[in-house]
Amino acid sequence: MDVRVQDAPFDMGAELNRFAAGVDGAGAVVSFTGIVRGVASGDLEAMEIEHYPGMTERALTQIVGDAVARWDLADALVIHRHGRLSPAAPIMMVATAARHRGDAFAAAEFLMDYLKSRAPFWKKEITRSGAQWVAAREDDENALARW
Amino acid sequence: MDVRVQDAPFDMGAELNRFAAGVDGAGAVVSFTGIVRGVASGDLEAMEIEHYPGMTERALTQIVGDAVARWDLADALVIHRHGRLSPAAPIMMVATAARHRGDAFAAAEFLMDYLKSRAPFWKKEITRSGAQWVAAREDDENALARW
Amino acid sequence: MDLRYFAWLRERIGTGHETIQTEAATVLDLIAELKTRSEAHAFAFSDLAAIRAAVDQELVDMDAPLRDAKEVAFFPPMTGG
Amino acid sequence: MDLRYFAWLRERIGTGHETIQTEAATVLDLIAELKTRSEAHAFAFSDLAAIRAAVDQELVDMDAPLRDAKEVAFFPPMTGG
Repeated sequence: MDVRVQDAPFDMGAELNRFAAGVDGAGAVVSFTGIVRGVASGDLEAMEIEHYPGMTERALTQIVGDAVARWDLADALVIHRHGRLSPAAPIMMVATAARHRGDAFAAAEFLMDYLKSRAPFWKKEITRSGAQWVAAREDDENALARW
Repeated sequence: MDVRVQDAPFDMGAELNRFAAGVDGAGAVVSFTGIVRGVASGDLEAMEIEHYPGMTERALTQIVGDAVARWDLADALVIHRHGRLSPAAPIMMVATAARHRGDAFAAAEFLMDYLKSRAPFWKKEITRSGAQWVAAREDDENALARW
Repeated sequence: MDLRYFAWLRERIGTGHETIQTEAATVLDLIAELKTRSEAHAFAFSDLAAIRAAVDQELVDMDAPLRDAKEVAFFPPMTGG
Repeated sequence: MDLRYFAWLRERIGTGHETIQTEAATVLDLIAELKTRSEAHAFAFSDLAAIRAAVDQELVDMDAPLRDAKEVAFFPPMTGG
């Protein structure tokens, strides 16, 4: 199990390979990567991600622990960046490994749902015309109800 | 959309990076990788994967087309190997990209469920004590009912 | 008509490909006819529940008509992924 | 007690950190007290539905007791991932 909160960029492909290489015996590996996408106005210059040092690591470790307790996982990984990110940069990724794909998929979705609404990160979109905090989506809060 | 059926090994991390680089505007990328795992007896020497050339590509293209029609996807990728594979080698991967993670996750699971039960691949486990065709899991057939 | 066999069906029959002349109207009719070709065929087709069929590379039910089918394939349930 | 503010709460209040003496019994009591500190505080805490709180780095409800809390944080709903 690995939780990393970092300012530095990461290479999602290299991370996926490293993760998969470490889970001998697990036939199913699922990854999710969140990427800085454009805004409707089309002029996104950067995404700034603020977080709550200390609580962030604590919350993510708790969420990963919950996933491990609930599904039969060989391993799980969470990486989340903070600071200033460029368009098309990976923001974060989760990866799960399990013997069967059902567990790997469910745990990855669970990790994402809880990470979205329970880990203390806040995104701010910087465009040429100004800066704006991203609003939480009601869908994201509602997604927790299924677990 | 890309469907590749190949004898050659592939680098899942490199494929994920290439896929993600091509889906500008999609914030969510999901991947599933199936890996040759050990057998209970612990002496797996190789996995041989037979397929039905022609029908394989046709079936996978149909499945990807169904996913694209059903979810709001920016792109989808399927790679599946055949021939003789070593333990811990990636067998196949699917990747999906979408604006929202719900679509990316659902489409990836759909692709996997249909690929498992509707694409003409057959696995044979080669151990020191002999060779055995992998039996289809009833769970895999049942998984289709949810779509 | 071209016949294709895969996985343990191929191994039991001893070949992955054969060409036959047939008037069989459905997949089931064809199987009944194939079972008379050899003991290997009869053995390979002994448990229909474990067999799937494709007509011209489309998965079909066992009672599917053959009409002008060019290629019929038999194989066990798929195990890819 | 250490107070931490994040995202637009931090911007509205004008600082991410302040230390106060308080006898507030619950998070809600603490907010009521903070709103009297300055116009910026009053503005930042004007819409409680848009605010989340953590006590000693655990997310809590607004009526949570503060007891011996060392650190209380306020922030908008999270938007990571």
